Amino acid sequence: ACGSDDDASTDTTTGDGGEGEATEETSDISVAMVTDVGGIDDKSFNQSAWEGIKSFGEENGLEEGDGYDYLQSTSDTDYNTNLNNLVRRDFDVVYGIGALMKGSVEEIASQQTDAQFAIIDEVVDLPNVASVMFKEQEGAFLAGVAAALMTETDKIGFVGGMEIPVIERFEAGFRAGVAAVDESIEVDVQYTGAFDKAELGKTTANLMYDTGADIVFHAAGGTGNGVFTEAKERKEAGEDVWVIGVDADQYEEGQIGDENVTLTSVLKGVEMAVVEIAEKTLAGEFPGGETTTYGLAEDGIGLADSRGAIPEDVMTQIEDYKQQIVDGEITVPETVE
Amino acid sequence: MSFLDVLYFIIPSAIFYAAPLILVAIGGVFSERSGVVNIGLEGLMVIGAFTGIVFNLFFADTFGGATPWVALIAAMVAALLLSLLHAVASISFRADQVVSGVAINLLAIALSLYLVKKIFDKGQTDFITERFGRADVPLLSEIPFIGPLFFQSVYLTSFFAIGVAVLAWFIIYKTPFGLRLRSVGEHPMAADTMGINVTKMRYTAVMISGALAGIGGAVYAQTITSDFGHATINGQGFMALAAMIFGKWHPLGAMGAALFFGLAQSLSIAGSSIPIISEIPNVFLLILPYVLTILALAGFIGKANAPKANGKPYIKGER
Amino acid sequence: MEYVVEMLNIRKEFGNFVANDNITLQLKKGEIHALLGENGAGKSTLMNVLFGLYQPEGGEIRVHGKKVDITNPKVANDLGIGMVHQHFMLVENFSVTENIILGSEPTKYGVTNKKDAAKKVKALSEQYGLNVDPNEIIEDISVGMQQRVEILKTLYRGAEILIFDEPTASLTPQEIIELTQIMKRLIAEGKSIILITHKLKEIMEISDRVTVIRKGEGIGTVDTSGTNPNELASLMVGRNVLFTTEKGPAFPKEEVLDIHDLVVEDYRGVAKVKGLNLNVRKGEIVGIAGIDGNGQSELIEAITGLRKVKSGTIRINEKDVTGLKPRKVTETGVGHIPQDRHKHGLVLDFPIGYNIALQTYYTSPISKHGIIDYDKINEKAKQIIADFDVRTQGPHELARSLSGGNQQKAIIGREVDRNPDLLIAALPTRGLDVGAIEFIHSRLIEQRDNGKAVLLISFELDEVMNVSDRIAVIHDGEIVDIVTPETTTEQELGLLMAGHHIRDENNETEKEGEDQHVE
Amino acid sequence: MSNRVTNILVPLVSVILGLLVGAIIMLVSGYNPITGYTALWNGIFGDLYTIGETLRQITPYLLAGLAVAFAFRSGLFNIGVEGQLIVGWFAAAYVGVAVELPKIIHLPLAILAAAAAGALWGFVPGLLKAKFRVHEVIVTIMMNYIALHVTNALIRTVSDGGDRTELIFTSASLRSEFFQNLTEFSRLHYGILLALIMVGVMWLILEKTTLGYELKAVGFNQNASEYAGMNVNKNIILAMVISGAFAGLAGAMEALGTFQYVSSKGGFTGIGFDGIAVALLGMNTPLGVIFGATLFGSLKYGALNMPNEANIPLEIVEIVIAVIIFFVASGYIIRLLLLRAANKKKEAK
Ligand SMILES: Nc1ncnc2c1ncn2[C@@H]1O[C@H](COP(=O)(O)OP(=O)(O)OP(=O)(O)O)[C@@H](O)[C@H]1O
Ligand SMILES: Nc1ncnc2c1ncn2[C@@H]1O[C@H](COP(=O)(O)OP(=O)(O)OP(=O)(O)O)[C@@H](O)[C@H]1O
Ligand SMILES: [Mg+2]
Ligand SMILES: [Mg+2]
Repeated sequence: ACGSDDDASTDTTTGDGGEGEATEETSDISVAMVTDVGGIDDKSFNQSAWEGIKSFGEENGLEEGDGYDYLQSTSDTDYNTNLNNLVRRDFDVVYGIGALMKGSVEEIASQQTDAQFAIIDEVVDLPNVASVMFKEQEGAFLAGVAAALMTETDKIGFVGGMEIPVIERFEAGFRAGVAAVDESIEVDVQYTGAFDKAELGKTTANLMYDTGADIVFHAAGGTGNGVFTEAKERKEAGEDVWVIGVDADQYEEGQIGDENVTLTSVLKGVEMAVVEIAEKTLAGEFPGGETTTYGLAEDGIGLADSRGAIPEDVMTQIEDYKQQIVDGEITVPETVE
Repeated sequence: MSFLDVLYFIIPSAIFYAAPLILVAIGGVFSERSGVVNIGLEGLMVIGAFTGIVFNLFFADTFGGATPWVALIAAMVAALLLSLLHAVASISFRADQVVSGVAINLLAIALSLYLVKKIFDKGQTDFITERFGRADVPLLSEIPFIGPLFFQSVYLTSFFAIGVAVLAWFIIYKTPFGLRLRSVGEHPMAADTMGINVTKMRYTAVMISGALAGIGGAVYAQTITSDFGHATINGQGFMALAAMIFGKWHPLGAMGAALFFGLAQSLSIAGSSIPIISEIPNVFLLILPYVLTILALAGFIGKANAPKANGKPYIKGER
Repeated sequence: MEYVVEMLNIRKEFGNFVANDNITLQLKKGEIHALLGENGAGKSTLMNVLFGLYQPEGGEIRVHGKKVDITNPKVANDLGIGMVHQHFMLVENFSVTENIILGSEPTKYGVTNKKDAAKKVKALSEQYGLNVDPNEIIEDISVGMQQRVEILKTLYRGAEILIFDEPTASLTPQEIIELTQIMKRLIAEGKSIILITHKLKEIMEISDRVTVIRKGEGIGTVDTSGTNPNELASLMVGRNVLFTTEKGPAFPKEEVLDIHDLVVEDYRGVAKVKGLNLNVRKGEIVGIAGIDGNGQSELIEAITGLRKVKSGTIRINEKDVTGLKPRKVTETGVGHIPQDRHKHGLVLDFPIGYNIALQTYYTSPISKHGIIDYDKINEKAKQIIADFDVRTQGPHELARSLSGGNQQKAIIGREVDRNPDLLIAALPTRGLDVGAIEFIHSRLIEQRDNGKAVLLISFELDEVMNVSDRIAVIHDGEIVDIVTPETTTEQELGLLMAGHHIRDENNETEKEGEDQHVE
Repeated sequence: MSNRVTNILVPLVSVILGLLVGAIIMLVSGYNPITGYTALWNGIFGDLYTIGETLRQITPYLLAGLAVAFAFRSGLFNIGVEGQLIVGWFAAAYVGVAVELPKIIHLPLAILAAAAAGALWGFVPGLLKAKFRVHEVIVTIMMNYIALHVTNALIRTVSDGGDRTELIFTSASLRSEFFQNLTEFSRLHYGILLALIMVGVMWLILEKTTLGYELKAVGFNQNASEYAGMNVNKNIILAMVISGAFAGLAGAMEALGTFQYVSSKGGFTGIGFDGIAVALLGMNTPLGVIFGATLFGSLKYGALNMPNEANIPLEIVEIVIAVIIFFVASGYIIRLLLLRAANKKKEAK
């Protein structure tokens, strides 16, 4: 791996020495990641990233700890330290998971020019950083199509966490998907201003279902927990309501007894992206300085198995849209105009 | 949305939002009425939420539909035990009560997350399967107007919270225990000369606050989040503290304040569905509940009178 | 003769300090037994031992001849011992009844039975002629009334032995007379009383025997009939003393304070000062005599800028100070010894030195350009502590831990040292022992002799008569008459204070001051 | 035993007891406390880098602690430090990105902006307390949420819908090449000096100025303060404003030192709330705040190394911190025990 014991003497200016050295031990590389405040079990991208790291590690017979590992951050001041700690432990690739880590990856990567980094959901323009972006809007588009085809009330809800670009990509794609099916379907969009206020998610979903929506797509992290709770309660009371999950397959969250309120989930292939970078590095082709964008075409974005909630004929229509996007016939907008 | 629709949405949502706050704020009323400041409410809620969820997960098979209720008892006991720590510090050890409360808050979240990691080997628990359900109250829900406002698809826990508020009012203002409790918070030395055991009263009060805060936390977690993680309880304890002060340390006042917070909160959510209001930038709706609270407070001229001996350790013979 | 209570060789220590050293006090059944001593002599401590608030380090207590161990006030209550404390033990926002039943509440199905309790209180109050309304809230009733509630508390619990710790310190003359009658009635009912007071006159009037303590040590017990005030005073301080205030004639000069048609409202918006006129000249002491609650507090607060003036004018040294902020008033040359030393007079958690600088901390030489020099504060404090005989370990001691008398001396030192043209002294000797009172009186007279004006507010006729050059009697917010001590009598003052002029003296039933708010 | 000695011993004993409790918990749950504490130690003092980072972590705690302590000394409980810090953070970052000026103007301007924003956020509860007697605890809690949402919206506006601002111009940065070279590229910045100066400022205000005298007097007894001619309302407002300014400066530390930008926040930073603990650990005195912030900052920062080096959940350190605070609060009992121990020793002699 890369020497970091002598990092005091490392030049701060960006050099591009990163790539060459990494290939020293091609047969055996180690990988580690820094989570954001969510932790490796946030049922979201931290979790999928960790699953990626783990599966790569296990596949290559690595030990947890030396071969692969993660560090959790308790606040955004911790990112730098955690990244640094992993670099010092000589991991060959250190992943920063989440857009919030951009600043820290940038900073550490420009100091530790011998180390290799990867960042998810943001672009860091440095030769020793591999950037991964997702076209969330494409997945959200399909979710919008599914919702529009499935709704019986012609009203659909979208609950966002904070008004930040990632979430707005979800909103934009979702709206576009719905509109592609039927312009007249109303999409009720609400931002709760937080990713951790389940009571707001619940009350917002309550209002949406009350005012006639029967499907709610959430891109709101922990706030989305409240959306699920509300839907489950309604399902129990006999209402036919649905939730579309986000980031990971949220089927489990929707389970009540034998029923389930999860229509489908928009999947973000963080796991796959993480593994791909690791494998490339293993092969001596660490994609430093590059930005890999995963969309429907790359299978980096998609819809989760609906487990029968979405009937076959609807699935075919969704597939159809998917194909059009992959073929470039439809370009999904990234922002709401 | 028509005005009536807005009302039918806002009122039940307010009650739903307020329920856990009411319980916790009343816990605070007991503690502070006895003269012990309790800003550890947040931490006590955390322990309650944690215990409630963990208990629920482990015993859902044993207790079935009754699990959430039994979990409340577990949460109550756990938070009560933690509140004892606050009691020992602030009553027996004459600690600064604010400091001790801060310690309780830090300890609760650290301890419960530590335990979650130990037990589940991850940062949050699984989802519970047995939750508090909503139901229509038979007969009452049929009443026009009143029915949909208060009795249709409601949580039993909301009635429970309101019941606790009324019961607390009764205990504090109608029973000898309440009289003694208040006397200890106003003038402990006077109470002492009347043969009242100040220490015992204060311990009891702090333990009641722990019990209620624990229940409040467990109600919150089992009706709203369905799991427990680092962000499950984040600030509700402080909102309860605010409700208690806003309500002038009176159980029904605290209930009113909590309902007011709920009202403001659901108003801000309903706002975006009301045509004209939805034109306003979202941030104004987001801050609406807090601004409303401040305005309401400034409008309620006349200061809130805290119990006189609140926050002061009782030392025999000191003047 | 049977002793109901015997405290034998009691010793009480606070840390290294011995507050009670080998004190013996024996109370006979049916007597009023006075306990006398200087401020800080250990009287309250001894009584708190008897009441179970403190545990003695030595000695024993017998009740009806039986040795007892009074571990807490509940035990004392059960033994029939009740205490009316120096600082009232009342919950201010509770009703009279609630205060009385606290700790032994009657219940009905677990609910406090306030109705029955109130009836019982009412009955008890009538039995002893206390005239207390069970439903009033404590903070709304006068100090005298509050004291009766304290007495009722002990009677309600069936006390046979009553301890009164300085009960008359904060009462008006009328209330003192009534209290004396109440005590006599209690004795007639077979109760026994221990009475702490600094007023030798009272001791001579109503006690049967006197126990004197000095600096924590028991000096002995004498029969009241066989002693006199001078002997008691000498026993108390341990040397021969004659407590009389030397005072020469006054030579009043130009006017310092001129109040014209002043109207002031209390916090509820009720007028308490109603068109008052008054002037005070250099070189004289004007005493304001009156029953508590007749507008004295509002008057002082209006003069000193602490309270808004509704109408009328206040001039000091010819300058209109109406509505000025307290600091502006102070700077025109006003000193103010406030009525409540704990509420207004001192920051109890500040060192006594800081407190002595409370009015001058921002002026040169203590402060320059907003920078404060604590060395200068301490210098000043040391000087005042020495000049005014404030007994304290030094300027760094917290004001809280000084005795009331010494706290008062510090306040007086602070105000007098600034040499104000007008010194307002409100109840300056409340709760102090005779020595301290004498000291304070002589300082007030000294101010006058230095050509300064002094406005003295007092509820005690003695004080007003001894110290003032002119006496303005206040009643219902107005000065009803101005008299001189040489030409008036206590009787006449009493009547004026009650609002009658000599002409309509038959009209005595008017009840004044009872529903007044006491600050 | 003299008072001064116990005053120093109490926190020391508390720290030891706290670590002891932590060790027991580690033992019970199957970790090796020695490994754990070694990791903690290395996380704090391991090398120059960690020392630099520890100091950096201490910096905002110093200021947040001062903010809480200052209000406390004036009889006010400022739970709003969090919100004041957030607006300060934003203000500093905004000034940092909005204009480019010579450093000598730019940096002070950004710092002042932070202080002013925090002061404004403190002014509101101060004014409401002074004018309407509204309890500052409720208002400051509400102001925290308002700060959070408002700054998020402002960040969106200034970053064209993004979730963070650009990096500030170096002319507004507190970063120090000297410190970075000294500490192997830690983020230690000149803010620590500013924070220490502010400790001195608070001490000066409280102990050397008439304003400080007034603030303390008002904190203890408003009636007596009014009697002494102080403007109680002015002092209440001023206390909150100064407290808010300290909190705003804590925000400046993050904006101009640690992060160089401000990003949308999903929740509170926690620094403001931790400031309460810091202040109380330090008995609300300026010097005490240094102790509190050092302890708090070191442990919090060092904790990160526990999962890294020893695979122990870092919550253990939070538990230790809570226990330490608990014991410091219970100083009375520790004093009593110390006194007894000392007496026994004397007797034995
Ligand atoms: N709680 C206490 N702790 C320490 N010392 C005390 C305490 N209470 C009283 N003392 C000491 O005991 C002495 C006697 O106090 P005490 O209150 O009995 O005086 P007193 O005779 O009642 O005075 P006064 O006439 O002013 O009421 C005081 O000088 C004081 O130093
Ligand atoms: N808790 C205490 N700690 C130390 N000393 C005390 C304490 N309580 C009382 N004292 C001491 O007791 C003495 C007398 O107290 P006491 O309250 O009886 O005074 P006082 O002159 O009657 O005061 P007041 O004017 O308040 O009635 C004082 O010298 C004071 O130092
Ligand atoms: Mg006394
Ligand atoms: Mg006295």
